[in-house]
Amino acid sequence: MLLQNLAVLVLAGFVGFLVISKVPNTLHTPLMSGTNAIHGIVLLGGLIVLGLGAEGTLDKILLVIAIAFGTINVVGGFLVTDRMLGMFKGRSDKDAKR
Amino acid sequence: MLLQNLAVLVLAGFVGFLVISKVPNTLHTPLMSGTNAIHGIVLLGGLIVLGLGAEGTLDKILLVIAIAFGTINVVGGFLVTDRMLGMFKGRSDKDAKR
Amino acid sequence: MTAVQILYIVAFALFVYGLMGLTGPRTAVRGNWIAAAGMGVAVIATLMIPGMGNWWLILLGLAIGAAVGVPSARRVKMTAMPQMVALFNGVGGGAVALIAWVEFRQSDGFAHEAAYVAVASLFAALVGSVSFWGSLIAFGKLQEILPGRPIGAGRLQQPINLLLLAGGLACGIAIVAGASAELLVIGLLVLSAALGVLVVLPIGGADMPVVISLLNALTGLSAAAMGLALDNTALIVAGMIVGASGTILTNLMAKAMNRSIPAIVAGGFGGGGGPAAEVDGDRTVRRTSAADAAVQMAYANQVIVVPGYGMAVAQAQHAVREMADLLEARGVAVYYAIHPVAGRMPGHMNVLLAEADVPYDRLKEMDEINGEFARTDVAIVIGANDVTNPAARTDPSSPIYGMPILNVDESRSVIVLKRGMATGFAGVDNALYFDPRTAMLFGDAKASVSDVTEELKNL
Amino acid sequence: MTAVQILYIVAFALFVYGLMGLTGPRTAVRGNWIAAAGMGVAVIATLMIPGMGNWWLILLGLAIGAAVGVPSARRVKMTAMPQMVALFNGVGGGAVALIAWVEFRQSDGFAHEAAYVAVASLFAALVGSVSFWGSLIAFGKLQEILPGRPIGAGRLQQPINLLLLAGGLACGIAIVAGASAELLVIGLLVLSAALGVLVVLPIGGADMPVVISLLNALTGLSAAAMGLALDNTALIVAGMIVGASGTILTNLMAKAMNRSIPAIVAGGFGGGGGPAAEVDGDRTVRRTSAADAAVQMAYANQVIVVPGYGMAVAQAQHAVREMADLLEARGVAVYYAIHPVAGRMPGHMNVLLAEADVPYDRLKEMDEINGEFARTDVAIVIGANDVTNPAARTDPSSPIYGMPILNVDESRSVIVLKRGMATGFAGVDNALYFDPRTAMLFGDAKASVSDVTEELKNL
Ligand SMILES: NC(=O)c1ccc[n+]([C@@H]2O[C@H](COP(=O)([O-])OP(=O)(O)OC[C@H]3O[C@@H](n4cnc5c(N)ncnc54)[C@H](OP(=O)(O)O)[C@@H]3O)[C@@H](O)[C@H]2O)c1
Ligand SMILES: NC(=O)c1ccc[n+]([C@@H]2O[C@H](COP(=O)([O-])OP(=O)(O)OC[C@H]3O[C@@H](n4cnc5c(N)ncnc54)[C@H](OP(=O)(O)O)[C@@H]3O)[C@@H](O)[C@H]2O)c1
Repeated sequence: MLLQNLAVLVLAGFVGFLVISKVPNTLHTPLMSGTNAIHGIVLLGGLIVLGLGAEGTLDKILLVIAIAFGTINVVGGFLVTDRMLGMFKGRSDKDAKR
Repeated sequence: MLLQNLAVLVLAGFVGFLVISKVPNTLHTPLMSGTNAIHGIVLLGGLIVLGLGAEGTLDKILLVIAIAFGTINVVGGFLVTDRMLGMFKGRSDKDAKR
Repeated sequence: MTAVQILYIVAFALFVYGLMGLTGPRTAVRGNWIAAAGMGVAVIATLMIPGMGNWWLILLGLAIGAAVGVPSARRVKMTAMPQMVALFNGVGGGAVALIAWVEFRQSDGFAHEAAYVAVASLFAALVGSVSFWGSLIAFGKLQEILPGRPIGAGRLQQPINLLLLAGGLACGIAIVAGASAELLVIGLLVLSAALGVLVVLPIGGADMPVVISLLNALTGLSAAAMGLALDNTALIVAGMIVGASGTILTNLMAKAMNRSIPAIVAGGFGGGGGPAAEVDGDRTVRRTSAADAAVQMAYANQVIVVPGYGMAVAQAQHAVREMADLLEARGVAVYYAIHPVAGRMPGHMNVLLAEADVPYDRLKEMDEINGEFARTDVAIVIGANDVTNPAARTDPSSPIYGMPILNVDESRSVIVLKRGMATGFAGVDNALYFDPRTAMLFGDAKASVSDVTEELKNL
Repeated sequence: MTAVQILYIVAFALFVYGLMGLTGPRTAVRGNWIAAAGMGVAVIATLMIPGMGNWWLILLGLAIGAAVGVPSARRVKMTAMPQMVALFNGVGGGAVALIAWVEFRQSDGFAHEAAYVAVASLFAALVGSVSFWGSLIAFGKLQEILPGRPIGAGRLQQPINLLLLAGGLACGIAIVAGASAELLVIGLLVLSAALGVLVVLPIGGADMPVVISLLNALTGLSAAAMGLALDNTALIVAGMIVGASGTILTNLMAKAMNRSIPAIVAGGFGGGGGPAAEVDGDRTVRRTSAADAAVQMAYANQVIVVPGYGMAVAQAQHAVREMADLLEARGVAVYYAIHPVAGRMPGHMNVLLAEADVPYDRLKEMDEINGEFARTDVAIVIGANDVTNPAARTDPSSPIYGMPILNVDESRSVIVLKRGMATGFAGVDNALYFDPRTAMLFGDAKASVSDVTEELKNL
């Protein structure tokens, strides 16, 4: 299990590396923001630990906060990225030629 | 197990896709040859099935052939690729600027 | 679990596909939504895991998150985006740290778990906590709640940081070795929080984008570690993709401004302009007026606008656009020279000028426009400094030596708009200002540009 | 097993890292060896699996493979590389098919295995067998053991192929459903062998590089399937990487010559030149002699050499180099215009000219040189046809319409070296030859170039 997961980890690292290596300067900031939204996936961790039966009030409070945090990260991240990219809309055709 | 392997499969597919998508025309043929060498990895399949105790003469013969085939693929593939690339040696600096 | 796993694979395939879209201007908007769809799939898949419960609490958490996240993302001003990204990144790291803490509590200090679960969880807790607190400080600095200048303990800084890190690691090792006192995990969280704060505090406001990118990568790595601990493929893949791509991105950003990541994290450099001193000791600068500048440009054939951090500070982009429109109406060709690290985040100038509806074909990247300066009558530098500093080409002892710059000094005349003689981000003098072909128009960029615009209207 | 798994991860990391190197000219040689090192690691890791035996047989297989592979890779001529790659690819596919067959025998028709093991193995067997036999046919055609022209059953071709595929699939489904007669797996192998042969036979020799690339991708996929069946990470990753990258590569190659993969696999097109007819019905061409051509070039300022498939066939690259040397000694600027799909494989011209030690900075890619033709006195076309055909720009009904071409027709005069008036790969006439500025020098390219060279020496 762990070893399979390590294989997945290494491959995902290569994917992350390869996907970024040809991005134009202009898109650095939206890209940072987009990847930022993606790590909001930690939300799943909160869902799993809480959903599969965490006990104790403190633990539950902490997990609700964690889920809220993760959700802020996800929702806010994607929305902000979209707003940034919206700035480039309509202008993108020229740029795409490069 | 299978599902983990599927995750690995999908990620490897992305890696393959991403790694190739920015290659100059000139290198298409060496690249084809290089990836060709890599799938010689089927050799491992032969090693495993034979090594972990295949029985019967026919099966053993088939596996020895398979191993030989895989080895040809690997060894020949890497050597031919190296020869092709050797043709570009010393000239590569100019090219790298592009 | 099979359906969940398959949906996870679908989810991360969407992430990767979306990210691939994000790297091209034409597909970026769609790419972002594809990645968001992937996130939706991942959440739904998780909620489908057999045995899920605590539904009301889950809903509560999701609702709070949405209620906070959506409006803040909607309302934030374009120029405040960097600190917003920092904040979103921070809460992600905070979530990881909290989950790791709860995991510790639920499993009696990882007593019945494999060692790797403990190691991965504690790594996630440490990095998540650093990321949370570091991001908060970065936010505070960019939002000007905290002073932007470096705040540090000088030579003691590094030893203190190392001590904090060692303390955090020691707590972690004790837990992995079998200790299960909750104080240890709290100690780990607190020490790494202090580390996060102390690492980011001494970093100048100007280096913040790089630091945010670094913290972003760290949060990704902590998410991946959490994924290993929970044996959750979606977390592993998504976290690691962000970790890897964030690392590369940080590097690209640092490289574009000729800085190294260790140097930035070591801090102390890049505190923004020193005190303003209108005239330099021995050399003198030539001053000009808005009226003169207007005449000079109105009768030029070609004008290149060189925007920089000062234009962002002054929010002068709309005024600049208006000025350019007037010039073009008079038949002057106007281009914008965009240096990759002008401003304080990559693409900063593009975003601002796009906001002001500057036609895209007027924006020229450095390589494209550098040959043009020699053919240009007037280069008007609006709040840019380092990106025009010829020392980058000529003075090997300069801290910016080797950074590619805009060849503003090749144009026939240069007008520089800034408030005084203060240095820019790198804290070095700019010989351009003492060039006989250069004239300075002192004052806030927005005010100066508006003045020039008025004069143009009256011509 | 832990060590094996970790070594596998190291191995595929080396593959990816090596491939990343292979995509850049400066790092390609090293990248290839890094990938080879990864293969070494993978093999060693496999031999470390606990319980391995049959050592002598394993050694025997490895030894035979090395004894065959090394010398054939060392001795093959540069121009025979495509068929060599086809052969190496084929044996890879053959190995997969054989292993799958043995697996079937060892497990009594997958009686005690999960369904996915049977499915994956049979997929591997089918695809591997197609790839083996298809590659053999491709080899035979390129090596001219088989005729290069398309051999097919005309309109019956598609139904027959579909029938073979359906038969193979039926055998596979029967096995998965529980049947365990060995005849079924042999049937599957034989039917897919026939499929491989019949699919490749009708494809013209000229489309072969694309087909080889396609078969390469298929072998990769079959290796990945075998990896799933054997639960072997190294096989899954390496196979899938090749499968995916091979698919992209095939697409890039097909696109570069304005063809679609389905159209190529459907076959029948691209059989190479039609029968030679020295003069076209109503239009006439102007002929020239080696002596005239020599004079024309010797007194030119700039000459562009446009090499094509004919230069490869005639093996004229060394002669061309010699001619260019003489011209340069007389002060003529000589460049080579490299069309991306000139010849019969991507980079074909680069490889040949590099073999003849043409300086790299004389080779210009299409985009770089196309603007130069208008400034060029003589363009000498050596065995190229389609890549110079203006119909690609002007005639929407032409099969090559839309393909980017070299603007040879813009130069002040054109000399075309070919044997007759036969068409090129695409089988279409070339209006260039009827252009009043064009002169034809008929004959084998090598002989013609040598003649010109002799004349140059005598000038
Ligand atoms: N883009 C990125 O990703 C990024 C990230 C971090 C750091 N950096 C660094 O930031 C620098 C960017 O160069 P730059 O040329 O854009 O900026 P800069 O070198 O920092 O110079 C900005 C100039 O604008 C002037 N200014 C400030 N406020 C102003 C106002 N309201 N009106 C008019 N002028 C004003 C300042 O001078 P006065 O005070 O005299 O007015 C200052 O000299 C580079 O050194 C780069 O390495 C870039
Ligand atoms: N590069 C690739 O990856 C690739 C792969 C597959 C297909 N293709 C296709 O191949 C074509 C390549 O274009 P191309 O212009 O290089 O070649 P071409 O259009 O096929 O023309 C080659 C010409 O060379 C002449 N020739 C043949 N043998 C000769 C010899 N010994 N001496 C002198 N001339 C000889 C032939 O005319 P005569 O018979 O009259 O002498 C023929 O017209 C394109 O259509 C492309 O799409 C390319």
